[in-house]
Amino acid sequence: MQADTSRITKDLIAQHNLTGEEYQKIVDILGREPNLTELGMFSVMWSEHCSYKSSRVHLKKLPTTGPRVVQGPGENAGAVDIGDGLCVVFKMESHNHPSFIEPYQGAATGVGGILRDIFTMGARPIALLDSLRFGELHSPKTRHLMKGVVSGIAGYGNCMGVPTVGGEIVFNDIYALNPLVNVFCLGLAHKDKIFRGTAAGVGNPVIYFGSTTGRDGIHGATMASDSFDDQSEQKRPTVQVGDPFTEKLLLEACLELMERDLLVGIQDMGAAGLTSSSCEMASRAGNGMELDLTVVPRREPGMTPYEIMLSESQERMLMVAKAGKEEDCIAICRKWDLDVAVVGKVTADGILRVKDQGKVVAEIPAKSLADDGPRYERPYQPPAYQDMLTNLNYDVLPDVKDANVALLALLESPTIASKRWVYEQYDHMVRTNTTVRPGSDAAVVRIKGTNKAVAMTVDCNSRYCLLNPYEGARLAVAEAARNLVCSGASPIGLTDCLNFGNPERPDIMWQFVLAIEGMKDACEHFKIPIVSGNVSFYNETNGLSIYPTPMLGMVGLIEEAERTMTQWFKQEGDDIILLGSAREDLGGSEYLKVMHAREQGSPPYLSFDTEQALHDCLLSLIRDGLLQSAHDCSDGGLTVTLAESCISGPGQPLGAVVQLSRGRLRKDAMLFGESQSRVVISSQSTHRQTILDQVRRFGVPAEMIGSVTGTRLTVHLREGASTESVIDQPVTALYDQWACSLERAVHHT
Amino acid sequence: MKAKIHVTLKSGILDPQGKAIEHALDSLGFKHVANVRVGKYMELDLQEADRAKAEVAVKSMCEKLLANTIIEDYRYELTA
Amino acid sequence: MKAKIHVTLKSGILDPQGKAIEHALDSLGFKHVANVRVGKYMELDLQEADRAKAEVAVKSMCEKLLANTIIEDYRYELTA
Amino acid sequence: MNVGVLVFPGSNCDHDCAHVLKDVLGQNVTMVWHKESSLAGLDAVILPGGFSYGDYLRTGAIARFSPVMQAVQQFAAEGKLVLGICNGFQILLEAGLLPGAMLRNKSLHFICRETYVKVENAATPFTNACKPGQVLKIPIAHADGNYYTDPVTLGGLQANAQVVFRYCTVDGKVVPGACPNGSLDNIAGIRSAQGNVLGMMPHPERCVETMLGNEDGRHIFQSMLSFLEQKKVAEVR
Ligand SMILES: Nc1ncnc2c1ncn2[C@@H]1O[C@H](COP(=O)(O)OP(=O)(O)O)[C@@H](O)[C@H]1O
Ligand SMILES: [Mg+2]
Repeated sequence: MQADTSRITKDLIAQHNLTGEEYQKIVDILGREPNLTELGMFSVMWSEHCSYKSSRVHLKKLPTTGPRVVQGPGENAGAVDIGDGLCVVFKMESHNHPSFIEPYQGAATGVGGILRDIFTMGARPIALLDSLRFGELHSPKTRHLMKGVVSGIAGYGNCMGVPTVGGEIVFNDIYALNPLVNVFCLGLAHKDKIFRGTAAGVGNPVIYFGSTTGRDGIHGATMASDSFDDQSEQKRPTVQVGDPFTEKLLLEACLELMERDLLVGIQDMGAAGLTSSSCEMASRAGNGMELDLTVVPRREPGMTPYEIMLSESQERMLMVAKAGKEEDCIAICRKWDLDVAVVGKVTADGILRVKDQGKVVAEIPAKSLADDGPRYERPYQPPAYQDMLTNLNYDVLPDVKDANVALLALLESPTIASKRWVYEQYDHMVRTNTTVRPGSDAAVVRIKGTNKAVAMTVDCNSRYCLLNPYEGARLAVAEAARNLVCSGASPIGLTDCLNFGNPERPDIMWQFVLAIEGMKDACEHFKIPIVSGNVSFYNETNGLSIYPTPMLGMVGLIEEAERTMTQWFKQEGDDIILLGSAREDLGGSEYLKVMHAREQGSPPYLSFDTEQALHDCLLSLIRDGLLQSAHDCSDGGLTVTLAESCISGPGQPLGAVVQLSRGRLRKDAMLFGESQSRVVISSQSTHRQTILDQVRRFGVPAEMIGSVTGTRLTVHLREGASTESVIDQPVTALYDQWACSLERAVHHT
Repeated sequence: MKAKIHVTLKSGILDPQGKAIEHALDSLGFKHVANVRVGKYMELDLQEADRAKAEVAVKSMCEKLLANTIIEDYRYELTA
Repeated sequence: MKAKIHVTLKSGILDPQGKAIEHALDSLGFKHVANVRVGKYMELDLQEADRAKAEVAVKSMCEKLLANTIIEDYRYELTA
Repeated sequence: MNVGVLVFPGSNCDHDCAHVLKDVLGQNVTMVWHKESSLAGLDAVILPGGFSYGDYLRTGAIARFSPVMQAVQQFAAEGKLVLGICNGFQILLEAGLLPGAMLRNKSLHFICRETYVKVENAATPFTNACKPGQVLKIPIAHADGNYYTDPVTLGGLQANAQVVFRYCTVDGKVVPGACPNGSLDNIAGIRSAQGNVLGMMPHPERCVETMLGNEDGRHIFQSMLSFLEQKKVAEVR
């Protein structure tokens, strides 16, 4: 062991975000004091980001199995069988903190990281989706962040030739100083050719390839496990710069390596770089590993072992080759102009042993680093203000006077307005699979060589989660599934990205625990396994937490790609039918926020059985070819859904005349409330009876509410014997408001 | 007054573009080239006769917009 | 020897990036700015002691690769 | 038709082009790695879209020096068909096989959307299946598609009917508002003086199948096929 030069002081331990007990545990494991390099390695591996120390005990509750699951959580990404010998491999990752510090590079490297997670599994990435949260666009800082993030995602994804086919964006000032950047990626692989991050086979060579190692991103993992304060901008040297060109070469090289019989295991160097990839691969195989840092390709002179082990330089990979195949591996890497070096070998003793210039500079049991990190059952308790949030006296809120005004205001709200300004910057067509482009409930890509298609959506209403984390998480699962079903797909798997505040605060932990419970119940009910995921804690700035945001990425399968459905009306004269029924669900609605500046109340009611019946019914209607369009009611309620059905298609907007009966509901609840389990469908009138009969068999409430006609959206509200026209707008006016307002807000014009 | 501004990547920050150009120059037969770094060069006219004021303005432009000081350094010259 | 190379759009060619920066500066309150032009600045090391030879090399790099002379001008300096 | 699809480091529409030609149109496709030096046996080559060399320095600037580009020069000189799409067009410009250069889009953004282009010359190997003035709907996806050339060259292009596509409205009006990127004269695609080299920014390979909702791109490939067919017939005679 190299003589220890720097003494490990209390300050050093604190700087590494380790507690006194955690440090003692390290000493116990090693049977001695660690040196600085070892301290650094423990610190990154035992960070919240890498060790899931606050979340692990709760994540275990989630359902992760099912007949289609090929790979559940624990690997770089999850995998789900789609038949024909194929599986889809998918995962979602956050890059929130780096994107706040440097929006372009932060978002770009976020895309780079999730892509590597997918292609290390042997899957070619075929789709990306992005889920974003920013403050309101009146702030110049927010506009700067948003422009940077969007062009960062575009810059990386476009260059890689992976289409960004969908996403979602919500604006709320709670995210002003802590934006969220979550990126979902899906790849396609042969079911029997999935690669895993394992260092099996004692004596096998360990090969480093990709980009060179520099000083960038040192301590990225610990940064992602830290809250922000006004000093954060000082943490800048940790910013990493992405090189999508090198990543594209890395992708092609990996897939070529995997096509040949050369590899035992492979893993990308993500957070905690060489440290995490080496110890995790060794630990999974129950082996050890010896690394020689002297031969690690590097960008800068004078790098210390500490820096090399902790660097988070992008576009790097570690593979364990079959003995004797190293030359073949090296040749393929060279063909793709990548740096490559044999940096070590697999050993039997379970120790990760790191050498530099012939001296051992770190010696740690791989399993202790990778898996024996601390685990906390952090205390949790609802915040004192929770009741204030949910108790909303509707009597003090006057009912809507002019619903036209409210509708236009909602369509203008950037959260609801068209996201075209964003997705036109993304190449969403490359690879020629995108059969439903951004702009419908879910994105759909066909699977070449089969009749199938895969639908994807990312969803989370974080306001619902704030008001009731359990219900909010259930609602997120239901909405995601409903978006898939509206596209004609059966949900087959889920990934999550759980963005929360500081887990050391009992109120935040309470949000987290309840959200997990909600996801668990919903996933069990709908039989949708969670196959991968990510937790991002410490999303707070100056003590203010973001809303709990358990972002979901859900994947569905369409067996016959021709039976794909989109959300917009298709043809003059078609019937408009509403499936599902309304309740007094104004709590947490976008309407309350936009028109009454309130984010209060109880989130909408959800019955699993009603929702499930709706899904079964809708899928059967779509598979029978009876529908022209299907669009679920979400943000903005029924009226916004109708408007979007009129204006969101690729052609000219279509008009509609609709009658609704108000029942005993408030007018605003009827028009803009966000009652769940509702879908607006349109169909040719020749199918009317067939549809209504089928719907009845599924026990789903249905009402024929109008027809597609003319150039205006007109909504009549019937109350007893009288009828009132509440909405009457030319669809072109609705379109202009909806289509252009995001761009106007971004450019502040 | 005219300002000439150079914005370059901080040393230690990855310059993928510079790397690609170096590679290309090498394969074009320029074998003795190393450390290619790429930055931005900007020129602008400033309607401001007072040198000190112009200097304050340009510095502030660089800090606020022209350079991303997280990853870039800048320098400028003023000429009449 | 070190080469410092400036590549700029030919005058008369619209520079949308320059325009955008001008606009952004204006909305940041820098009202007296005009004619913003954006170009590239490159630095490279050349293992060549002979100044004349170095000059020939750099000129040739610019002509062949570093500038597109349809739309761009270039100039360079050599320093020891 | 024996068609080669060139693969540069960073090409990313190479698979798409190969898919259309092979799986949809049933042609023989060879993927040609950029380090190869021969294009023997091919009737046509396609330089596909993507980000060759990451678009670093300038789009297409580095790729034009790939070894295969010498063979492409030769191939073009022999009158064989060369089609550059998007990044492929940019490479052809940098290589001097077509005149002009690309500037950043006026909006400075990458833009991915449907565009309409008017077939200004239907008597080319790439457009003979179109009617003169026909409007095609073909998507674009680029950040640097703002075509520029000097006035003299532009005059020459116009005089020789080398402008093959111009961005237009859905009903065929060539007006500034229909131009997505600021291109001079709404130019979306040009051919060489000899006529056998075409560069275009829109991506015809993205719209050849009903499943994708648009088949207008088929005209381009169909034209190449029938041109080669006729040539073969002529040679036999
Ligand atoms: N950040 C984004 N990137 C790409 N597409 C987006 C983004 N945000 C929204 N979209 C697209 O805009 C459409 C509307 O989004 P959204 O209102 O969130 O749909 P829903 O309410 O059905 O989930 C969807 O097709 C979505 O994919
Ligand atoms: Mg929806």
